[in-house]
Amino acid sequence: MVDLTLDGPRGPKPRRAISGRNIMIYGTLIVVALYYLIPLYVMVVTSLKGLPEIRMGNIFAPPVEITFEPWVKAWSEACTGLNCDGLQRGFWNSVRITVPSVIVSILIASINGYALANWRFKGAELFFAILMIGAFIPYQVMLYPMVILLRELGLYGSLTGLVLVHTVFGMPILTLLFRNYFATLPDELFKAARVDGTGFWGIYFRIMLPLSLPIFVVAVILQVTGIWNDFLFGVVYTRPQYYPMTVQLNNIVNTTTGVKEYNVNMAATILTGLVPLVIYFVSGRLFVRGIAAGAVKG
Amino acid sequence: MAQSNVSGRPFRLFRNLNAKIAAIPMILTALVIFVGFSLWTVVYSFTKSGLLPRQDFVGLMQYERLWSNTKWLISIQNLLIFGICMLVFSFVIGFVLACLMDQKIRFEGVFRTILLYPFALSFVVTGVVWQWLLNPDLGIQSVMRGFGWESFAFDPLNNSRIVMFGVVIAALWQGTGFVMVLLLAGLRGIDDEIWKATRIDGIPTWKTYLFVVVPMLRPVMVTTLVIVTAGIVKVYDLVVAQTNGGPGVSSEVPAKYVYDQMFLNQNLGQGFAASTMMLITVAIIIIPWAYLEFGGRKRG
Amino acid sequence: MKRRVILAATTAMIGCAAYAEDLEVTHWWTSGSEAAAVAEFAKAFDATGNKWVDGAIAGSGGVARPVMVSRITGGDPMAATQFNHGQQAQELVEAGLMRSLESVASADGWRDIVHPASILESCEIDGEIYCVPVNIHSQLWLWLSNDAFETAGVAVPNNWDEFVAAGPALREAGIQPLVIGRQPWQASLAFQTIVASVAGPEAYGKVFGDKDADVVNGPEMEKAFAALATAREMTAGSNVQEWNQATTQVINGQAGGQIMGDWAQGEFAIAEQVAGEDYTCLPGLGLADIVSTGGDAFYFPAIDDPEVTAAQEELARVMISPEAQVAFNLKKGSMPVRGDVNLDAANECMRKGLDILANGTVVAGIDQMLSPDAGNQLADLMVQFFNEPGMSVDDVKASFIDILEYDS
Amino acid sequence: MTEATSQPSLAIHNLQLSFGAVQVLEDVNMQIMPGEFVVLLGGSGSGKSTILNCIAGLLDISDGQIFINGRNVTWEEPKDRGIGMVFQSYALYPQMSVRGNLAFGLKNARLPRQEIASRIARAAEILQIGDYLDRKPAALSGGQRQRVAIGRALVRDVDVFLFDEPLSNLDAKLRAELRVEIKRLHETLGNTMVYVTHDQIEAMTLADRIALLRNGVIQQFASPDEIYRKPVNLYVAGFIGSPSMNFLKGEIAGDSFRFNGRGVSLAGYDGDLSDGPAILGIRPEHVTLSDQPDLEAQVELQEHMGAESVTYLRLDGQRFAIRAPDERRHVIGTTLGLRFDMTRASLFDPRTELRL
Repeated sequence: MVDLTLDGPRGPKPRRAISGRNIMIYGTLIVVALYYLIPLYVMVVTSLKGLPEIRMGNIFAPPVEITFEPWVKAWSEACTGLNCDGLQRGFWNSVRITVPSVIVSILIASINGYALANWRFKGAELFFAILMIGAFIPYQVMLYPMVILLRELGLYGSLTGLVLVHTVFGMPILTLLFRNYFATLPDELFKAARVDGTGFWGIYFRIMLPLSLPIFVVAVILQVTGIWNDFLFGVVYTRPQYYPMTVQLNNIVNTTTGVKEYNVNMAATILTGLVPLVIYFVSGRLFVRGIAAGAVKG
Repeated sequence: MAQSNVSGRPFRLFRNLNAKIAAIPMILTALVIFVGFSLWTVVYSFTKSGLLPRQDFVGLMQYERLWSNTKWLISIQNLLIFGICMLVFSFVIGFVLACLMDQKIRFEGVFRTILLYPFALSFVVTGVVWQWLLNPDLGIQSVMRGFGWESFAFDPLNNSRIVMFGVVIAALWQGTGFVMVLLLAGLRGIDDEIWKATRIDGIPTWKTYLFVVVPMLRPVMVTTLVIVTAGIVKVYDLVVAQTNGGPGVSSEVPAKYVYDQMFLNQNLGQGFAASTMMLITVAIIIIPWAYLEFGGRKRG
Repeated sequence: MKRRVILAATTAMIGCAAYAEDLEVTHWWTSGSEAAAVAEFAKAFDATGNKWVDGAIAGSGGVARPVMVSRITGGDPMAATQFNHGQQAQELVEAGLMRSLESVASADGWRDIVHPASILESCEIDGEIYCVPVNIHSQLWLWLSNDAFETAGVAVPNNWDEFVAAGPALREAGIQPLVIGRQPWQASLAFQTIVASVAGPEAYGKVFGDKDADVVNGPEMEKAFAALATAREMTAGSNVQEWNQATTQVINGQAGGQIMGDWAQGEFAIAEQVAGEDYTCLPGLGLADIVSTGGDAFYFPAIDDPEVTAAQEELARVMISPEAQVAFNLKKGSMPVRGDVNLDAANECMRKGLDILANGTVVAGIDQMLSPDAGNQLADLMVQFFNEPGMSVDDVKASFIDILEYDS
Repeated sequence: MTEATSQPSLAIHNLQLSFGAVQVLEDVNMQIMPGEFVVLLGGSGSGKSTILNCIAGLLDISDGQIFINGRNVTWEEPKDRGIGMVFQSYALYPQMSVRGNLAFGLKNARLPRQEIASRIARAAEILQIGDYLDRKPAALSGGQRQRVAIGRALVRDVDVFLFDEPLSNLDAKLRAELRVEIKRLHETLGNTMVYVTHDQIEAMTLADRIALLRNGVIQQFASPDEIYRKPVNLYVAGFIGSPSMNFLKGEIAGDSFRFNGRGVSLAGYDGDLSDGPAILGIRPEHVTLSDQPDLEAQVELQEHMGAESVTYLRLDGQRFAIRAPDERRHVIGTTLGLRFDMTRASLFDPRTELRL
């Protein structure tokens, strides 16, 4: 028997808050975070400055005299041709376009994903492969034939037509995400439901949907962002009474009355991006969870 | 044995009928929009359509013009530069950031939100902001010079040789956060026991990430690759907002070439020919891959 | 139908409130002076009891045109739309998507009113009028900042050669000698201006109209290409994108001059600058008394609704009426399409243009001579030239001949 | 083969299943009588779960017919087949309470409310899950979840129960407990049960008959006792039993088995034998130590399990196991004399691998 001496390390291992590792990790993250924040900072700061100050100072300097006039102007006074009522005119149109488009596109894509993951019928994979290829086709290529299709369907210029366009072009990526997500749900659950006498729609609405909150959050974020930010479809496939906010943004940013009103441009830019930004900030945690479920298992 | 009550084999089409009915929108989209429109585009690429599609066939004339057009050649070159840079940098940076975020750090939510918020903005906004930040008279260059670094020169948007890198910077700003989140989600999905095993084996963390974790991330990498590559091929708004193809034609990209030909030059035939080339390229790359990735899978 | 036209014609001048219609009019005039000019049309049209519904979409070609073409071919057309006349709208007309204005034009005698006649001819397809020309843009001008030259200590130049000579002095004073926005069409415009002025109107016509390669290789064009290279040197160091940003630099005295169409004048007017005092304008670069007859026109898509049709005719009449012509063109900085209007309010520069229009050489605009396709190829070529100091004049010449050959 | 008087509860005729070019099931035939407990036993990839899914209608078969209670259900929907099913991962609907899980199928079938309540009450009583009817599955332990899953099959009040490796996700102790409970349940209810497992103990203890599968083909379909005593081929013989059967390669000469120059008398073997090469199979528990040995071998390793011990020996360079119901310890390296109980041995043709 050897008598063990009780010196040497004991108790919890000492932890240093400032270790080389931590400095490296947080240092890198902070530098990167700054890089990401600078544009937002510049946008906000600029939107609060008056025009003379912008011309004088540098873009990173905080405003000497804070003014909200550019925001007011962007929201309610900036002109597009003869209409000088700013972005507010397009805001409700954007809502009217985004809400139905997001709902319809997600509904259809989730049903696609469900049918693909759980009801693999003959040929389903072929259509899915075509959709995947479709994800790579630039919208510009499809612009013209789409006009013809909508004309033949009698939907050209209507809100329904625009919803259809968003549904079609959002379908590939969304279907991919939903298909992957539903494939991660245990197959036995689906089988159990079938034995319990639930049909295609019953399983979808009563078993799958209640389990799919995370992926729906992801889909909503992606679609709200995409559709809210869309300019091309909104302007090409509808009439002026439905023009979304981005059309006014384009008009404000691309129109120059002598001097570019950078502050108004920036305020308009932030205002336009506000809805998707808020959705991101509110649901960021769910977003990561949903992504984890929808993209990780292929 | 009651062989008599053999029920007839149901008509193949009606098996899982509801699933097929539910898939009709997808089938129509795949066939009418993606296949149909593509074929339509290919057919009209052999015509001399101007402002409106016309069945005025001219053989390969549009293709001959296309491949002798410097703007198109520059577009392709730019897409290659942009694509390679985007793939390499967004994956490398996104992965490094995801690894850092995976170190059980404090304020993870804050960092994640900061890295992800640009993804909520449209390309138009990104283009405008970065055009501004990279403007030599207003942005980074003038500020650095203002601090006394007189020789500082960073002016990609006015230098035709490096303009694509200016575009890449903006695109990375917008897109890397999303790649990071996708990969982070993948990292979170990796079994803890793998980490325990490598700790006991004494494998350094970075090696674990590179040789153990990366291969395990294959599925999420595939999804990310699809999303990033699709974005690369389609890049248009960003370039229009940031450089509008300039200076000169040095930052033209294929999608913009297509659009410009169709609507600016009122030469649909030429636009369709360029579209067809893009379609063919995409198909050549994607079809074998899609077949391997999505086609061969069986129920076990 | 015929009866209704006559009825409409007789009531037009009184201002007919019987057909109160909302007409959607799309255009890409969104800059300050442009919007102000459009407002004049809207005001005049609203005064007839109808209503002008404004469908402005910023960004001339790239954004607005696909929207317009899509709306028209998609079967949901606007009531009227701006379009560059010339070859651009021809296909829409041939496809039967645009309505003829012949009945109005012949009833009101547009062929007698519109001056110069060529401006109306470009609206004519198979003997019928399809568009209303609303203004004449003389595109071939050099705008100079008097302030800038004063700062540099040299006299305000009277022509291109003096301007070139003053270049080094401007540089020394920290002033950008010449600004040309980086968009392709601006580079192309500079080239056209140089060809028409330096090589002369005759060569200009042969080059763009007849696509004569021999002339391109000839001595006149030699001079023009040399001037083009000089212009590139003088623009070196400038990164301005939009034309009106460039104009702003001239207004502020940051730049010596800009080659731009007469719409630049609208910007000077908004900045409350006075021609001759604050700025100087040189049509044809001060070398030749020429104006080109490009311009804007409105087309009217075919709509199967008699009330809309009547209102469209009403709008066409308003646009070409003397009152609206004067009001519109004063704001826009362009010249009216009819010679019989009183333009006392015109400033020095516009007067110069009007004089040339009356007495000097009128050359055709490039839109009337080249297809949009060739026109844009030319623009791409020129913007490339201006941005790449390494690109030689010979390269440009060779590519230019290719474009002309393709188009002929 | 079928007695005309009693109709099989479940009959499978010429079942075939292939995915593309891959043949998963090959001509599977099976008749299961009412009240019978049949276990489908096999390694992974043997096709046992696949057959169960085909019976349930969760997989579309390529060819063949399936009858349940004399009714051809080959193309019926799962819900119309009169089956209940229990899954390995329990497959409880996570968003519903236990009661909701039990009621879900019945509600789909539009049963009256009182009927549903009484069936749930009965199932809860049988399975002793009454205390947590209102909890969500996430709040239950593994064993409780599996009881609920069984309950879900139970309330359907069907004739045929299908179990797909129901105990695989549980720990050893729980597994043994629930095994007994399933046995008890079967005795109480008297239903037909088809049970898939890879665990031979479960198979031997539960089954009236075992169908042993390999590569989509039924190797043997017989009572556990027969499978244990008279395996039809080498594979079955090797699969059942732990440690597995010892095999000795040799030849039959007259009434003895010749092996490396030594002979073992075949007296007592049940079967017709002729001279030629053969493989002798003998289970470890059918070898005894003897002073008048058939063969001798050296001790290599011993495992003691309390009630019994397994001794691993080396016999002419080959490992040979014996099991004894005692705690006798042997020094490693000693030579032991072995005697075979030939009435319980098996002989196989080395070429066809079939029992002789």
